Amino acid sequence: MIAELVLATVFGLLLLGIHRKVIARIQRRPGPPVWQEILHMLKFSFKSTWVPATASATLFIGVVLVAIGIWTAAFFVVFTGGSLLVVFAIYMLHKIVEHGFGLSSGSPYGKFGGVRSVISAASEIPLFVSVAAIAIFTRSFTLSDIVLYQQVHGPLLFIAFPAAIAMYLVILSKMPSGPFSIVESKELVSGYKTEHFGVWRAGLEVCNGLKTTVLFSTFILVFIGQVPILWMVVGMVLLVISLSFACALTPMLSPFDSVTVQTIVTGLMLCYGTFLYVGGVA
Amino acid sequence: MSNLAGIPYYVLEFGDELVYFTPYTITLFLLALTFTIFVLVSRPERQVDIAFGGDAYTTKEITISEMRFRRFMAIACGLASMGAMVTGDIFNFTLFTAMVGITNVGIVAAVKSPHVQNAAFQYGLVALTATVPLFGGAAVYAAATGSLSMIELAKGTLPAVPFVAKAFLVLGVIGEGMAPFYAAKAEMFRAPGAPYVIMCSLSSLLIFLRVIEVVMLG
Amino acid sequence: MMWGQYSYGLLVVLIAAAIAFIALAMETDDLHRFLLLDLIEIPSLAVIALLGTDLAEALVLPGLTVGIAEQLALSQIYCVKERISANPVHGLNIEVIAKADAPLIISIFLVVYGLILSGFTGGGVAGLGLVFFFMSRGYKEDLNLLEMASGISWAVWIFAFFVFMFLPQYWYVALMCAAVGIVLKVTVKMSLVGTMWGKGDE
Amino acid sequence: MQKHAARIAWAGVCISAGVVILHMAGSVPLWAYAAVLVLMFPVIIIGICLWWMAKGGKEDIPFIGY
Repeated sequence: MIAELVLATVFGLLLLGIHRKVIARIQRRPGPPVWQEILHMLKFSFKSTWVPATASATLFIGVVLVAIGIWTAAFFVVFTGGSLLVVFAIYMLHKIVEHGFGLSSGSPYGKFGGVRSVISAASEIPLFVSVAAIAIFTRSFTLSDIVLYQQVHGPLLFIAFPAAIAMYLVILSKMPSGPFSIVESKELVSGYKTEHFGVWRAGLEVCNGLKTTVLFSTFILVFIGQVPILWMVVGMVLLVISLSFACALTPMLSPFDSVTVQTIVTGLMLCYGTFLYVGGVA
Repeated sequence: MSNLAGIPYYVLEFGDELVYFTPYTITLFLLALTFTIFVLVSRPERQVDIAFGGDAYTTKEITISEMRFRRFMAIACGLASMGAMVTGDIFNFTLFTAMVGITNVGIVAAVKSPHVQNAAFQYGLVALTATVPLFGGAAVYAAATGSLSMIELAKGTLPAVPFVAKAFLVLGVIGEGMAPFYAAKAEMFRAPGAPYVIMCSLSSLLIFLRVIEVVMLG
Repeated sequence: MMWGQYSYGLLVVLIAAAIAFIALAMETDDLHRFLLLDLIEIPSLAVIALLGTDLAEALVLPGLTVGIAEQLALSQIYCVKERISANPVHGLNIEVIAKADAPLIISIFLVVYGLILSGFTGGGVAGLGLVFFFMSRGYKEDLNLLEMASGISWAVWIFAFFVFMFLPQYWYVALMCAAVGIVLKVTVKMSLVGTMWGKGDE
Repeated sequence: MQKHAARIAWAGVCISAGVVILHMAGSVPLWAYAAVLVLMFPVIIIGICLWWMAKGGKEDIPFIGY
């Protein structure tokens, strides 16, 4: 499993590189090479590193370890076909990681990034409604059961299309330079990452790579089902390209607009969930 | 939907008090534990204030007595959220949730900034009103099913839990915790002392995650 | 039938809660809103009390405690927020009861009645008697003894619980220990409230 | 500092490798194996990075936006 873990990290970083490249091409820039994010991670890991004088050292370092740890756990849950709820609990707890990154350094930019991250916790709620909608169909939260259900009934992408859209939006809100990525918007320098440089940033990059792979593969497992590994890779690349279009063509929303849009999506998803529940679809 | 988000690994029966771990709750529990340990061993950061555009900056210092009080509150908050993660009893869950509400106020109460004080007071008002649906929900659970034990509810042999009870429970948890639903809680996070302040958001997120599991039972 | 009665009771309580919520929403002054919260707290306990079983009694007490704790915390914050400094209070400033025997007699009556009742309620009644006594007399001794008594009674109470868990055949001893422990504990705690009130003379 | 980091990284690698071998031999269940990796993976990454990071540097105040 260690090999898979490392591969997943590298592949996730590659996906993020593709993301940057596609955005650049859409905006008619040359853009960095697709392996730029991997080089980035390596580059940061060679840099000299210390803890800022004003930081709360334990939290400053500990949160990096927690960031990698929770996504490693999420990777194993997806890998072994565990409970979807655990994956999404970890997804929500990533908020805390962002919050910890931002606040632990004492930097005002990091602090604003962290506070914005807390405000935009509304973005995670559609996720739970979409998970609930899926569970109404499959009557189970374990990924292996969901995969089995799709082998019998066909992909959930067609059966529960609104749930797929909601989860797509949730993934979109975690992509860099997307419409909802207010936590890293440039008026805050790099938002919550501002003060984590050198090795700490390399750790954060590892976490981001792993996170991307886990989220994308969860999306494909939940809405398309178990496919051969090659098709899985193709699916993830297609997913990242579509996300890049969404990111490249939309402006970044202001924090309150971002929360409003996410709240509206949550409301719509709640209506859909109630409709499924009351209508007795399953 | 009677599965407890995975099979319970371990059930500890202590009289009629139940403690159980599933893959889901153990993940949440370990995270609460990790951050409580961080609170225990870390010192607060010195928050830097700058005038944007200028080059003057100051760092905020936290006095030892203030730090002690806030650390105590943060640890209490961590313990309460750990309790809420593992408890197998609906009423205990609501009590732990209410306790998280109190400690969240306590964590920022010692901060001398009027802005934070005001946010904490407004948060406290909402958290206190949220105890009505919270306890009410637990009471309706007991009235309708005759049991407050999550293990019993999960077996599916009891009468169905009315929708209003679940709605009350979720409403109460949202009132106690979720930052996006009211700005006062997000404002509280401006307070310096990151390791402690982070417990506010961690505990409310964890409790929200747990209530999702709770309402799926029965 | 039971369910019907319960539903009606629930309806009445919810209407009460709704009225309190509307009042809270209309009020803008922070202090008034805080006071209104007490009105909101009561229905939540009433919902539990409506169950009318001994389980409900066991649930109301922690609910009450949590509610009081939240209100104490909030009132502290309110004081700091509004920069309200300590306002000295000199016991119950009524000349008649400061010297008379009546407070003593009433207190003794309450304490004896509380001891007969035993348990949490008895502790409450007995404690009320002591609160009244200390408040009217303005007690100024050091409180270490009271605190120690409180600690020991709490330990007795916990010990009784362990007997219940591990040696259930000695339940009667445990029951007595718990009853005595809790009656002492609540009495002492409440009398501490009374001395806190009277301490302002210093 | 860097020597220390190297030791930590190596310890992490050894523990993980040991668990991998034990898992293959069938004496460690999957969940324990995963739990050990979840703990060790971050430690190994940060340990290795701290080991090969560039020397020098003194604590500084955070980026204050000149």
